[in-house]
Amino acid sequence: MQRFINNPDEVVEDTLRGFVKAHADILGVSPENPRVVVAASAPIAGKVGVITGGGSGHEPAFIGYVGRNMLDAVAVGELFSSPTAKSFFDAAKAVDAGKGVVCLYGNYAGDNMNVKMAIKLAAKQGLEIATVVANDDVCSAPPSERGKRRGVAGEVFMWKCGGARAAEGASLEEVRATAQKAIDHCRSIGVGLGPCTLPAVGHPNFVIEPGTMEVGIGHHGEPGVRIEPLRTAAEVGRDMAATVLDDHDLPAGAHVAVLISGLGATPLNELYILNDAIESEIARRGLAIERTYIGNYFTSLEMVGATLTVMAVDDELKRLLDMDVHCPALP
Amino acid sequence: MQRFINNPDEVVEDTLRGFVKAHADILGVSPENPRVVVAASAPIAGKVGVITGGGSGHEPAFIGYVGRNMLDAVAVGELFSSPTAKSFFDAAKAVDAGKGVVCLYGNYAGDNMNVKMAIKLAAKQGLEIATVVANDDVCSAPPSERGKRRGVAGEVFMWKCGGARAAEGASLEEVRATAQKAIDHCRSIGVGLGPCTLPAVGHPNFVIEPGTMEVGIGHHGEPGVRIEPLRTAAEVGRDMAATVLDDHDLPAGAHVAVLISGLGATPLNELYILNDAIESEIARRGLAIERTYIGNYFTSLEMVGATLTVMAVDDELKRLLDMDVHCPALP
Amino acid sequence: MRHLPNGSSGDIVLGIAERIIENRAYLSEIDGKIGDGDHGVNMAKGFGIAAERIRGKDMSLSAAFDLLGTVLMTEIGGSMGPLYGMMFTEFAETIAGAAAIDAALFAKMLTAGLGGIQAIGSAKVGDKTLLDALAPAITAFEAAISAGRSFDQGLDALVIAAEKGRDSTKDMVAKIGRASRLGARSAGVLDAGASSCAVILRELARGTKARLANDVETVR
Amino acid sequence: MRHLPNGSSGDIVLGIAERIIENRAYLSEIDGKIGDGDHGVNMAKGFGIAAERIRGKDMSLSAAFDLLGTVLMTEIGGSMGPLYGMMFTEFAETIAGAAAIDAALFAKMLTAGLGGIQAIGSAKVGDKTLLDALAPAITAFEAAISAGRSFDQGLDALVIAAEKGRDSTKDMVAKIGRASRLGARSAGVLDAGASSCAVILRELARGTKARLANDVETVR
Ligand SMILES: Nc1ncnc2c1ncn2[C@@H]1O[C@H](COP(=O)(O)OP(=O)(O)O)[C@@H](O)[C@H]1O
Ligand SMILES: Nc1ncnc2c1ncn2[C@@H]1O[C@H](COP(=O)(O)OP(=O)(O)O)[C@@H](O)[C@H]1O
Ligand SMILES: [Mg+2]
Ligand SMILES: [Mg+2]
Ligand SMILES: [Mg+2]
Ligand SMILES: [Mg+2]
Repeated sequence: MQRFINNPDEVVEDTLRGFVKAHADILGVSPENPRVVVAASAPIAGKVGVITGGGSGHEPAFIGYVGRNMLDAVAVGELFSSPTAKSFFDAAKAVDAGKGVVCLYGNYAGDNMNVKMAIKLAAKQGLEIATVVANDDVCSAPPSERGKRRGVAGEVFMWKCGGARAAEGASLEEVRATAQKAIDHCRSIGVGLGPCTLPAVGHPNFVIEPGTMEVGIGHHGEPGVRIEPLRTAAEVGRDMAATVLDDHDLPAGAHVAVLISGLGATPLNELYILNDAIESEIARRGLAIERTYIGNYFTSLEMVGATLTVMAVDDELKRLLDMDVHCPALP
Repeated sequence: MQRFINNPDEVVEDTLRGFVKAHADILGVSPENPRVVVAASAPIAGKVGVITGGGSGHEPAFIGYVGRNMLDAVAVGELFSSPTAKSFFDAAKAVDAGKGVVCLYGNYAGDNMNVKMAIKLAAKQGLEIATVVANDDVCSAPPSERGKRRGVAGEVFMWKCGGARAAEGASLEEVRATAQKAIDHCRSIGVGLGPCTLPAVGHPNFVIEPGTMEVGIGHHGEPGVRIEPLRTAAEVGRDMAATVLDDHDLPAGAHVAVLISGLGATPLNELYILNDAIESEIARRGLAIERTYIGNYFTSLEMVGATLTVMAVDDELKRLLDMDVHCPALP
Repeated sequence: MRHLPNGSSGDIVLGIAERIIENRAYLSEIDGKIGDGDHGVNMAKGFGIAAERIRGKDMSLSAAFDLLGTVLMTEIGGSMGPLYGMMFTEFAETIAGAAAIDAALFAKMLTAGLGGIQAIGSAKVGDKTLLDALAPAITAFEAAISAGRSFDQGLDALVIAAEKGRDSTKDMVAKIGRASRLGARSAGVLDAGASSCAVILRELARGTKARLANDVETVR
Repeated sequence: MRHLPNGSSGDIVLGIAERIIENRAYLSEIDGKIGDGDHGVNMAKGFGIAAERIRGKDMSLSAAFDLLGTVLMTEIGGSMGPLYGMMFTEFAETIAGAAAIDAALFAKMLTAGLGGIQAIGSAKVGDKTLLDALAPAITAFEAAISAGRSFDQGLDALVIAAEKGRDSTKDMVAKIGRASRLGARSAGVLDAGASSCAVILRELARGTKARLANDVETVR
């Protein structure tokens, strides 16, 4: 493992310490729970609290999206493992200003269970937590079983739109509905070229043979729909866009936002090379690209690969995407 | 090579195409020279033009720093190879608004030669190009030969401060002097854990044995001051900070800005782990950290490793760092 | 009729924690074959924290179950935190008001725990999870009691069925959780959660039997 | 006295480009041993583009040198673009006004080219660069002419010295450029730039000799 780490069992603690030092102007760790990151500004009077949470190892997700007009707090889990119900609850409690809290998270077994229990804990204290569960990963289940799909980088759009809507002063139900709309309008796909290693385990947690790629791979190496020979970026990008758009089925003329994220060890220039083909395919289908985000937005330790997310945007989502934010992970 | 590329000889063209598609609101390719990226806003009446240029493969450097209040144009070279004199000249010409142009670039043989010739070409047309040559890499030559040192990620601070000073309406000499001050106040160091491969060559262009690291490595794999066993992030971070600060020799109480950049394949959480140790060492020496930038700011294809840059900031540099920018690579 | 006194029986949970900690490496090893190899570590961490807080406190069984369940839910995370967390807090809630736990209440307690797990996870019997040890164990206990056997005999039936259930997971193909990634390759190994569940139930039965007393009314 | 007519001698540059393109693989192979293996590719790309634009144009030598130098400087980049670009544009500027180039002007031209390279690069003779072929070649040419030898004989001396200079780079340790990274390990191989320079000078001499004419005054 050619990596910058200390004790493999303390990767999350060490990451959080360095993260909070770097961004102390924007956020901090909750004094009550070292696994909750809270915006310096939270709670904001008259604003619905917006939180998320998930396993670590996806930096800048989830912690990097805490900040003004974005997330108010994040519950932090171990590497690739859900945070506790208590952390979700503490995150909600820390940002509640009496208007309720919405938890915008991804569809994973552990997260589902822990959020469910956090809701129970919160209800006992009269705190309402509404939820939206992201399931934008098209390869993780057929369209007929959309509820089974995993949440991936589309969560960034869900947070951005939900966070902005809350900043506008919307009600809990309005924020929930907007975040739900955002993720309903997202479709994503991942392609893996190389695995990642949990430091405490010390060897890759799955295999991708050199010369091959895994299409539809998940953020923890969940198997994709197929393994095929590694092709040119032009072909890979076109196929990623085609898969996502086939599932999306948008009318020509629809406006979309595009997010291409590296998985941790893929350099930016390769994401641009992919984007060339992706945007060509999107344009070929008569769609108009409103805005493109390219970089490491939602990663998987040092996995080699990339994800594509396409979100169909209406006037509301456009307005919310355009709102200024001040968080570590967004420009 | 588990990478997203097409023809290995066309990596730069493909990257530029995808890059410009993604950021068409901010910048475009010069209609006169496909190897020049120009801000949509340039030239700006009454403003000194600010340009740079260098080899490709360091994305988001150099192209990602084109935008409002930053760079007006960038000359783009082949992978790890200087742009032509003509591209430097065309970049200058494209952004000149009659107040002259400053070229803020790094100390490499090819770049020095090509900029020198661009100045000659420009002078023939009555266009004045002032220059600042970055040499912030402490391990590339002893302090007594600072002029021989390479320019590395400190260039980001040089561009930020120079670009902001120009945006304030300063004269050519004022912009040059401020950019010179910024880079004079920067010290950087790189640590490499894994090599990179030029796609056209097809095998790594240098070797780092597993279990070792190369301290003081350059952005193209130029050899460092020593190869040593890979240690904990806490030790590596502390040593990076110590090396840079020993060279810097700042009085206690001085204010600094910190930039930690991954080299392409190092995940963000590891940079945060490094930052924990780096900020501790900086604080231990009684320095105050004004602002920390962490991410992939100046990379080397898919090299594994990181660079640290510490810039001492006075009131002017603080003001310039704080100025809003709108470019792909900066938050 | 025989009953388990609630007060002062918290030490049963200490015994369960000891068994889990003893089996730390074994449970991780099983999980490593088709999972990510952390089951023993996860379990030992949570049960260990709870044991520290129970030891020397003279707790009721319901209080100890509640403490253990709460530690799992609030400090462990992942999947096991909520799953076993729900089971033990449901155990606690069911017996909370009772001074004595007879076989009927014991069965009710087990069933509530099973319900808690199923309410939060969505696994079914046959999916190769801890349910494959827990569900048949409860069925066997209830069957013994309704067939007129004693509490003691019911507990013996419980342990036998739990271990048989655990063993039945060996040939199953995982339908849920991390191991389900492997499809048919997940067959041939025991399920880690079913193994820890059998450990828990055996020690719960042993501790219960050691404390069973005759009802005052019955004796009189 | 013998001279090289400037007008219509642009084809000499075509010949140089042909030789460079022929040696594309060879030059890259040499560069690959201690550099990054692209010297032949870089050179062939630049000289090829220039040849395309010269072919069939009936150019003067000065115009052709200027065109080649400009292509190198404006379309090649890296280090070779400016270095050879400076050399050829300096050649062009020196002979631009002259209808005929005699040995003295030829020497002046070569020296201006050398000066152009040194003005822009900072290498010295002995650093294991193309200067180690170029500098001794110029010295030999000037020595031959001042010793009263003919233009033709001067050109022969030029070629011999250039190739001797090229061979001398074999045992040198690189002091500049990419190969200097290797320190002592850079010895034992020819320098790529010195090799291409020797190729250029041999073809320049051959083309010049083939076009040498007697001065009108001298003939009369
Ligand atoms: N939905 C579920 N319901 C019941 N048990 C489950 C469920 N999901 C997983 N399990 C159990 O969890 C065990 C694995 O636990 P553990 O290794 O601690 O967690 P993880 O899979 O997150 O690493 C499996 O062996 C299985 O018995
Ligand atoms: N400063 C310099 N002055 C003269 N020649 C140089 C200088 N730097 C490099 N060279 C020459 O350049 C040659 C390498 O050229 P090439 O491979 O095309 O460029 P690069 O080194 O950028 O890959 C070397 O063999 C050497 O002769
Ligand atoms: Mg696990
Ligand atoms: Mg496990
Ligand atoms: Mg070379
Ligand atoms: Mg080269």
